[in-house]
Amino acid sequence: MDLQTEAVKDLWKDVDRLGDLLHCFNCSTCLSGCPASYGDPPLLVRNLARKVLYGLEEELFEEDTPWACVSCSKCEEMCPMDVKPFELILHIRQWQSTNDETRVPPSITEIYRRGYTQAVATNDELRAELGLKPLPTINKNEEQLKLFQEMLMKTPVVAANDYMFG
Amino acid sequence: MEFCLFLGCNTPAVRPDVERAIRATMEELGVDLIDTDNYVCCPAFGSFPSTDEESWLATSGWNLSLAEEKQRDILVQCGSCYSSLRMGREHLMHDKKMQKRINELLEPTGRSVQGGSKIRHVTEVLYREITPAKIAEKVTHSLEGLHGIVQYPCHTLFPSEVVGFEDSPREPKGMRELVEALGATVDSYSLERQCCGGAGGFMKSTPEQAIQFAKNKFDAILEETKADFIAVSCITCLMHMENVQNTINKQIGEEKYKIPVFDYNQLLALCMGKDPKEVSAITNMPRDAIHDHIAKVAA
Amino acid sequence: MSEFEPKIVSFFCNWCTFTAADLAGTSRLSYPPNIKIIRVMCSGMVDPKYVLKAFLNGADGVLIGGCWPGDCHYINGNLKARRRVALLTELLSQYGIGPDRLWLRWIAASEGTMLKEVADEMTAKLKELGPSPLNKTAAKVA
Amino acid sequence: MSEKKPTGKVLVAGAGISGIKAAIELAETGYQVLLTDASTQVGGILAKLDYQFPTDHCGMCRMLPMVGREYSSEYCMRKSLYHENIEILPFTEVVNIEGDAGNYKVELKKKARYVNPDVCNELGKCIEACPVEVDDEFNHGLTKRKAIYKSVPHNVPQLLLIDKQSCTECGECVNVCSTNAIDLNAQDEVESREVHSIILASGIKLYNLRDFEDAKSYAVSPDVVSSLAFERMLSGTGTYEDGMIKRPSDGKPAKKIAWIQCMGSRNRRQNRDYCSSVCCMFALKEAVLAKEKGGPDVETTIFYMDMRTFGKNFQRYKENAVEEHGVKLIRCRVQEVIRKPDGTLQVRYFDPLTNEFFFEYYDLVVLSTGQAPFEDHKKWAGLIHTDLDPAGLLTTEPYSKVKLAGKDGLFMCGSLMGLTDISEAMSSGIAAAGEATNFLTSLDVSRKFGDDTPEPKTNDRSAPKVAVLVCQCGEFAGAEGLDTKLLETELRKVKDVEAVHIVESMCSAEGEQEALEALKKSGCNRLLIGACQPYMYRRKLKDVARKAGFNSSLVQVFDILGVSRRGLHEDDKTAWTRRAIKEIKSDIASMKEKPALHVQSQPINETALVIGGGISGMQSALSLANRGIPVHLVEKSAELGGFAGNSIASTIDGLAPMEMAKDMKLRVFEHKKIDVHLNAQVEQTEGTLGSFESKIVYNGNGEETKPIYLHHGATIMATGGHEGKTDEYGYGQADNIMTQFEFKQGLESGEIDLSETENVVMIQCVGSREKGKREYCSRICCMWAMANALKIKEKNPDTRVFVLYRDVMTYGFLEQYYTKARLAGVIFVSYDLENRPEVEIVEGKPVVKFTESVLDRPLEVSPEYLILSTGVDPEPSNKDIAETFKVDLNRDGFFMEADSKWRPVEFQQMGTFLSGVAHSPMPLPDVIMQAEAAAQKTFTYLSGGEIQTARVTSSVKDALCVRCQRCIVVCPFEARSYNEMEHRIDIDPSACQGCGMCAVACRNNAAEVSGWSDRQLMSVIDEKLSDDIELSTT
Amino acid sequence: MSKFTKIAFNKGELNTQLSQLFSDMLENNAVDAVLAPMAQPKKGVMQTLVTSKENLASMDPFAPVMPVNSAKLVSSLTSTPSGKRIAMVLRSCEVRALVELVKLKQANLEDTLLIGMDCHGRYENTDFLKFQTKEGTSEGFLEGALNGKTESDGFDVAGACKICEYPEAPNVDIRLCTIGSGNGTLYLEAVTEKGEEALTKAGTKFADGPGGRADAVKKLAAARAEARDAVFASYREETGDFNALDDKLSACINCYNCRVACPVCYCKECVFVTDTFRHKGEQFINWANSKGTLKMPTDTSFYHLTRITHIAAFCVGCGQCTSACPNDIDVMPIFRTSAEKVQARFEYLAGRSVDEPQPLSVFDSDELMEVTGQVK
Repeated sequence: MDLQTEAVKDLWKDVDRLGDLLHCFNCSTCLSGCPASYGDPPLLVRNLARKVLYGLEEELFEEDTPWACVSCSKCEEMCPMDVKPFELILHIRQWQSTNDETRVPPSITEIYRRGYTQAVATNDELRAELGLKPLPTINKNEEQLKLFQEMLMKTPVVAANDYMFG
Repeated sequence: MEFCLFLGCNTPAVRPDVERAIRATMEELGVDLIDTDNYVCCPAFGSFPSTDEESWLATSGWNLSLAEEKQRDILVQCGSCYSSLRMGREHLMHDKKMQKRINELLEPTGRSVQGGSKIRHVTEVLYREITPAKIAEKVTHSLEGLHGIVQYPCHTLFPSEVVGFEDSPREPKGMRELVEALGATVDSYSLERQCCGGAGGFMKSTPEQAIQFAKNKFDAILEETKADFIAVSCITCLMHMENVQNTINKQIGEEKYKIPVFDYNQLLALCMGKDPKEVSAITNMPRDAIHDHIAKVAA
Repeated sequence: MSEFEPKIVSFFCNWCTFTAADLAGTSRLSYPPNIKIIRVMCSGMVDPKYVLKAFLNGADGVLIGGCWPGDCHYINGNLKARRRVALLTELLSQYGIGPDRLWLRWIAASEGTMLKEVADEMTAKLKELGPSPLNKTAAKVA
Repeated sequence: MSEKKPTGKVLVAGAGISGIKAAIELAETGYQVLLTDASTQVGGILAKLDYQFPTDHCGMCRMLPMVGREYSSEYCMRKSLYHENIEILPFTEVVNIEGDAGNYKVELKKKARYVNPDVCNELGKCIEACPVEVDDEFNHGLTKRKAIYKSVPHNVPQLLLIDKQSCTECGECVNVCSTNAIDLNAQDEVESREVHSIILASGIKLYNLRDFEDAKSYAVSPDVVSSLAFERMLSGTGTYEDGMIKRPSDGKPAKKIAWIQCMGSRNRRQNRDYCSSVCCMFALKEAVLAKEKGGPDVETTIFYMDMRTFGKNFQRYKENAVEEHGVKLIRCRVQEVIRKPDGTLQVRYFDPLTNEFFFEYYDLVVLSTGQAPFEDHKKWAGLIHTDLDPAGLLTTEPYSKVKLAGKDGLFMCGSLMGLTDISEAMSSGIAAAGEATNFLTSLDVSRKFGDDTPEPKTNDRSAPKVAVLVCQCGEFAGAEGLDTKLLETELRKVKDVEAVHIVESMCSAEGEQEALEALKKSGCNRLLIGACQPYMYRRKLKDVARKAGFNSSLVQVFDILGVSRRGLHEDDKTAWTRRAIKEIKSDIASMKEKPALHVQSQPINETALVIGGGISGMQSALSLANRGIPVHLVEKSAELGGFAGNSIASTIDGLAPMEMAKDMKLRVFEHKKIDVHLNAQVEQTEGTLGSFESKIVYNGNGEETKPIYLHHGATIMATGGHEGKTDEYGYGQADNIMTQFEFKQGLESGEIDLSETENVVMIQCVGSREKGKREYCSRICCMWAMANALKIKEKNPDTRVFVLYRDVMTYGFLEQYYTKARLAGVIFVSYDLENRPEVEIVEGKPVVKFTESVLDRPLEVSPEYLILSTGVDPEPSNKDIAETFKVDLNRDGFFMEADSKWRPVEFQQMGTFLSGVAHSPMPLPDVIMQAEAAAQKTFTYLSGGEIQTARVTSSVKDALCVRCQRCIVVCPFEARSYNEMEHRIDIDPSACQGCGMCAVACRNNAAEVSGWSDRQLMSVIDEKLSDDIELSTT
Repeated sequence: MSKFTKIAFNKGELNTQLSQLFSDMLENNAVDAVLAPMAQPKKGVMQTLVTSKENLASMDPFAPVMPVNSAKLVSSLTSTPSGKRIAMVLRSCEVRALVELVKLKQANLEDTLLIGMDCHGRYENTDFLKFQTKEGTSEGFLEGALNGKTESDGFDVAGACKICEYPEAPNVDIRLCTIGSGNGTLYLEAVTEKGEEALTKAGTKFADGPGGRADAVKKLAAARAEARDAVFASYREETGDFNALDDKLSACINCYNCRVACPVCYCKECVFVTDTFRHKGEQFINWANSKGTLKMPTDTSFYHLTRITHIAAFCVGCGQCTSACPNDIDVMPIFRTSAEKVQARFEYLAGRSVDEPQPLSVFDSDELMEVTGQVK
C-alpha cells in the first residue's frame, strides 16, 4: 500500500490522546500474556498501535479485536515502555464509538435508563430469603436517576446519540 | 473501620449470597459497611469507558462523590468495578481539567469529586488490614483436609505500581494466605496466575477460543492439583469459572469439570459457622461436598 | 613390599595450573603426594628434555598442566606445548612409555577441583600400569 | 631535588578490572595508589567469569605490566594483585570525602571480618565446624556456604570472614581455631587518609531480578536464573563440577536454554530508559559456551529486541554464533515464563517471521540482567558534594567520559560510566589514570621509580652458599605447625646449605632485626625465606635480605604454609614437615644453579610520534606535550582536525567537534613541545621501544620537500576514518538520495529546507554488517540517524520520518535518543538482509518499497529525501602504516591491538599504540578516552628517561647461535628480531616477557631465559625424584 | 613442465659426457661453479667445488659413495650467499635434507641450480674403498643396480639406502635420470624453468623422455618402501620396551659422531657438550645413589632421545648416523621409525616442500584435541 494516499498522518493524535503509544518499540511484550491474544483473530495490541501510528484509519475503523479485551491490564503491567496498551484499547474503542454510532455499546443505554447493566434490586424476595434488606439503588430514586441522566446527556457520545436514550 | 460498600451489578442482581457473605464476615471482623445509596454502574469497561472519557469519568465521579460525601473509602469485591473505579479516580486526579469538568457536571447533585475516597478491594482489606492471622482466629469451622486453589483477580494485580498491595505481582501471596488461614491446603499449578478469561468481550467475540483458554486452565488444575474447590475474589471470576465448566462439560458430553467455585467471603462465612443457605446458596455447580465436609470437621 | 607409589613429575604453568594447585591446597582438596609439582612460567616452557630427563631419572609419569587454549598469558605457549607433547608421545610410545604416562591437561586457575581430579586419575592410572619400564630396569640393577 | 616533594597519591575506589587497571597504570607511572573495594576481594565481576567475551577465554593476567613486571604480581589475577606502589584495602568503603583539588581527605571504613587475616592459618577447621548453612552469593545461591567462609574460592590469601547476618554466634569456630584468629566482637574501623586525586571505579550494581515485577518466573522457578548465575554454572569453581549445565531444580542436564534480553534495561516504566550495552554479547557468549560445553544437541535461543553488536568484531561474533554454533535468535520480548509440572519452562512468543504465536519449552531460562546505576551515582554525588544530571548520573566534563565535571582531580572509569565490556573498561582505566597523571603533573608532587636502594654487589661466580630462613610466626606454634627442629636438622644436611635459621616472627621489628643479624653473619650468597602469605610480604622480606647483602635475584621467598600443605590430606605435623623439607630442597637445587640477575636500564628517547592529526591524534599529542613529552604530530593532509574536526559541527549529545577541533588546533600549533608535520607521512621506521627512527616524507602541493628522520621513543597510530561510500539504494542517481553526513551538512548549511517535506526515509546499515562489505557496525550511524530525524521533526513536525533499520544500536544511555526520536513521531521499521528495502527511481525521484515488519505488509513511500547510513571506513593509509611499523590490521582494515580485551590501545610491538577510529569506529568521547589512554601508556614508558627491564629476560649466546631464527618465529611478544647487518639475533629486553618459548625452540640453549635455565630445571627434576626414596620408605 | 634430453654414452664415457655437460654450463655462464662428486687423486670420491671447466674432468657423480651428506656442504656454501650461481649434483637424501635446512635458514637456494641424480644407494665409506680397489666403476655399479644387483663381494649398499623410498630426487631443477633409461643412456630432465634455462644455455636440445621411467621409479620406490616397512616392523618388534633401546645403545660412548654426520642436526655445538650437561661430581654420586649403579658415560640414552625430539620432524633417512658410529650401533632405525610416526602425526614430510612450515613452528588452537582429550 501507498502510505501517501492511504494514511492519515496524524491519526494518532485523534486516537491516543496521551501520546504514550509513540514510545512503543514493537517488542511484543504486550502480546504474549494477553488472554484475548488467544482469540481468532487474536487481539494484537502491538499491531493496533502500529496502525494508529501509520494512520491506517479505514482499517482501524474496521477493527473488532479491541472489543475482545478482558481488561485484565496485564499488558499494562508488562509494557516496558509504559505505552499503557489497555488505555490504548479503550481509546481505540472510544474513537470508534465517537466516529461510528454502530460501535456505541448498547449497555450504555441500560445504564442511562436504570443506572446498571443488570437488573439490580429487582430481586428483593430472594434477598429477603438470604437475610438481605432491599438495596437503596438509584432506580428506586427518581430524583437522583434524573440528575444522573441529565449529567450523562451533557457528555459527548450520549449527546450525539441522544435518540438512543429516549 | 468503615467503608462504603460498592456492590456493582452482578453481585446484588445475580449472586446476592455473596453480598450476604460479605456483610456477615465483615460484621464479624469488625468492619462497618455503609450502603452506597444511589450508586450507579462502575462503569463497566465495555460501557462508557469505551465511548468517551467524559461519560466514563462522569459516571465514576458520580460514584466517587457518593463515597466522598460519606467520607469513606469504597470497598469493592468485583474486579471490574475495582479497576474501573480506580482508573476513573486516577484519571480525575491526574487530569485537573477533566476533574473540573466532571465537577461541573456533578454540580446539580451538590456533590463533587476531590479524591477523598480511595477504592479498596476486599482482598486487600482482608489481607493487609485484618490479616490472615486474625482471620484464622475467627475460624470455627475449618476447611482442614480440603485442597483448594486460588484465582487472583487480575485487576488487583496489575498494573502493580498502582494497585499493588502484593509484595510481588509475580508471586502474589494474599489469597493463598487467606485461604490457608481457613485451614485448607492451597495447591499451586502452572497457570495459577492466568486470567479466568471471563471479563470483557473475549467470550463474546471468540467464544470457542475463550472456552479453550479456560479449558487449558482447568486441565492444569485437574492434572496438577487435588483441588476440592476454587477460591476467587471477583464476581466475574466466580460466575465465569462456574459457567465455563458447565459449558465445557456440555461440549465434551461428560461431567469432567465440576470443581465448586466460591467467593472468598463465602468460604470465610462458612468457616465462621454461617448458614450455607444464606451465604453459599446460589450456584450451578454443586457445593454440597464442601458444605458437608465443613459440617463434618466442625462436628 | 608396600603398594607401588608412582612418581609423577608435574610441570605446572605459573598462571593457571599452579594457581589451581594452590587453590586445591587452600580449598583443602587433597591430591596424592605422588604429584611432584615443578612451577614453570608456561607449559610452553617445558623443554622435551625435561620430560625425557624426568622419565630417565625415575619418573613413572609426567604431567604438564597449562592454561586452556586462548587463556595463555603468553598468548599461545600452551599450543606449542601441545605439539611437543604429541611429538614426545609418538617417540616414547615406541619404548613402552605410552600416552598414559605423559599427560598434558588444561587446568585453569579456578579449577582446583579439576586439578585434584586429574591428579587422582593419573595416580590411579599409573598404579594400574605399574612402574615405568625404565624403573623396572633400575629395580633389576638395584 | 625532587626527593622532598611528596609522592603523588591516588585513591582508586573500586578494585574491579577498570579500577585495577587504573591503579596499575598509576603505579607504573610512579604514583602511590590506595586501591579499595567494598567487597571482600579484588577483581570485581570478573572474578566470577571464567570465560570472557569476545574470546571466550580468560586473560586477565594480560593486564599486568609488560615492563617492570617484577614490581608487580606475576600470577593469576583472580588470585589477587600485588604491586609495590599499590596498597590494597578490600572490604573497605569510602565513607567520607573532604577537601579540594589535589588535597583530598578521605575516610575509609574497613569492615569487620571477624577473622584476623594476619593470624588465620587458613586451615578452615572453623568452616567445617560452623553449623550454619546459607546460600553462597558468589555462586548466586546455586551452592551453599557457611556463616564463616571464603568469599571467593580462588583468592589467595584466602581471607576468611564471618557473615554476621547468618552467624548464630554459637562459638564453634572460636573453639576450633588454634590461632585465636576469630573475634566475634570485632568492629568496623574508620581510618583517614590523604590523597591528591580520586578515581571512582566502583562499577555499578546489576539489576536485582527480585526487586522488579517483570522478572518472569524468576521468583517461582529455580530454573530461571540471572546471566551472572549462569556464568557460575559454566565455571570450573562454580556449581557443577562435571561442567554439565543442569537445571538447579532437579540436576537434570539442561538441553534447551533460552535467554531473555533487556531484563531491567530499556524499560521506561521502571525509569530505566537505557540499554545495558553488554548483555547482548554476554548472552551470545553464554549461548555459544552452552553449546560448546553441552554438545551439539543443546539448543539455545535468545529472545531479543535489537542485537547490539556495536563493538569491534562483535558482529562477526554474532554471525559465528548463529552460523557455526546454531544459536537461534528470535526478535521478540517474551512476557510469560510458566513452570510446567515437570519443571520445564513454557515460553509463549510471537514469532515475527511468521506472525504467529508459539509455545516453546525450555529446561533453563537465563535472564540477561542489566545495570542499576542510580544508587551508586547518588552515593558518589553525595560524597563528592556534586549534583547529578537530570538522568540521575554523575556528570562529566564535555567530551570526556572520565573527568567529573567541575571537580579537579576526580575521575571515574569502568562500569560506573555505564556497563562496559573488558576492552572499554581497560581503556577507561588507563584514561582515568592518564587524566589523574595530567592532574598530578600540575601539582607539586613527585613520582617514585622502582627501587631506591642499590643492589648489593654479589659475586655470583663464587660457589653457592645457601642460607635458609624460616619464619615460624604464631601459627606454627600450635599443633598444626611444622616441626622446625626436624626441618632445621634435615636442611643442614643438604650440601651447600651453610645456614638455617628459624625466626620467631619476621613481622615484628625484633624478628626483622634478628633475621638481619643472622643473615649478615651467615656469609651466604643465596637465600631462601619461608614465610606465610609471601604474596603480601615478599617486598619486605626481600628488603631485609638486601640489607643483609643478598642480591634480590638470589633471594627466593616461598609460601611455607602452601608448600608444606599443598594437596596433603593428613593433618600431620611430620608429613607437613617432610613435605616442606622436600620442597625446600628442590628450591635449593634450583637456587644453587641460579646466576645473579640484574635489572638493566635502557635509555629512552622521550619523544613521541603521533600519526594522524585528527581529534584523537591531537588529544594524544596535547596530553603528552602538557606533561613535558616532546611530540611530533604527522598528518597526511594539509590540515589538522580529521574528519570529525573538519566536518562535524554538532553531535546528538550536544557536542561541537568542529569548534572543539578549532581550539585544539590552536593549542597544538602553539605548543612548544609539539612539532606539526603536515602533508607528511611515515615512510619507514626502525627500532624498538625507547629508540625508533622514522623517515618522514612530505608531499604537499607538488612541492617536494626533503625527507627528514625523526628519533622517537614511541608511536601512537591515530589514523581515524571517514564516512563510507555506497552505490546501493540509488545513491548517485538522484539529488535527493544522500548520506546521513551529507544530509546533516545540508541541514546545517541551510541548503535543505524541510518546510514542504512530507516524507523522509532513512536506511540504516547500508553496506554494513554484511558479509563481503563492511562486516562491522560503525557504531555512530544510528546516532546520526536519530540526530537528523530529531532535527527534521524539530524543523517540521509534520514531516513523516521512516527509519529502516536492522538493529537500533543506541547502546548505553544513548537509548534516550531512540526514545526521544520515537516520541517525536519518527517511525522505525525493521528489515533484514533477506528482505531489504528496494529503491526505484521514478522521474528522478526515489520510491522506497519495504515491508512493514510489524504488520507484515508491503509499504511504499516516495520521500523527498532518502538518507543512507553508510557507516565508517578505516583510512586506506592504514595498510602502509601497518607494513611500515610491522603491526597487523584486522580483516576490516582497522588496526589490530595487542589483545582485544586486555590491551586495547597497545600493539604487540612494544612502544606502538593506537587510539580512536584507527582501532574501530567509535563516538567522539570514546575517541578522546582512547587517545588519553594511549597517551598515558606512552607517557609511562617515556617519562622516566630510562626503562628498567625485568631481571628475567631471554638472552642469546652468540657463539652457540646458528641464526635459524626459530626463536623469532615462536616469540609471542615480538621481542626478537634478526639483525641483517650484524647477522645476529637481537632482543628487545623491554618486550621480552621471559616466557621461555625461545629457549625451547632453540635446540642447544643458545637462547636461554635467565633464571629458568635447563640446569636449574634439571636439578629440580633430580631433586623432586631423588627425595622420593626417603618418602616411600616411611 | 618436464623436458628431457638424452645422453647416450659408450662404455667408460659416462663421466666424460657429464663433464662435458657441466663444462658447457660453465662456459655458457649458465652457472658460475659446479659442486659435484669427483674422484680424488689417490682414492675416494668427494664433493668438489669447481669454478673452471678445466677442472671438471674427474667428475664421478654416480660413484656409490656419500662420504658426507652434502646438504651440510650446501649450507656452508649458501647460508651467507656468495652471489655466484652454483650447480650442485646431489642425491635425493641430500636434497631433502637441504630443503629442511633452507627452512631452518641454514641454506639458501636462490643461487643454486640443484641437480638430482637417481640414487641406487651408496656403499659405506670403507666398503667403497674396497670397491675402488677392486676397480669397480660407477658405470659398472649403475649397470648392476639397474638390474637389481647392488652388492659387491661381501658388501652391499648401506642399510638406509635399501629402505630409501626416494630413488628420485624431489625439489631439484634438473634430474640425472638413470632409472628406466636403459643401458648406456642417461636422460637429463629439466624439472624447473631454471633447469631448462641452464640446459638450454649449455646447448641442449630437448626431445622425448624415457618411456616407462615413471613406472620404473614407482616400482623401485615401492620395493624399497616394502623393505622399509619390514625393517621398521622388525625394529619395532625388537624394541617395544625401553630396555631394548638401552641395550641397543649400550655401546654408546657419547662421541656425538652421529650428530656431526647428521645433515639436519644443524646446531653449531650440541647442547650435550655445553655447560648444561657439565655435571658436578656430587651429582654423579647422587645418581649412583638413587639408581644403584651409574653407567658412564652418562646421558647416552638421554642424548639420543633428545636428538630424536630435535630432528624427528626433519630426518630424511640418509643413514649417515649409522655410518658415523665408531661402535657400529645401527642408530638409523631409531631415528627413522620415530621420524615416520612424528611426521605422520603432523602430516609433514621432511624434504617434501620448501613452503611447508615445520611442525614445531606453527600451531593451531583447534588441532590435536586428542592430546588432552578435553573440551571446554
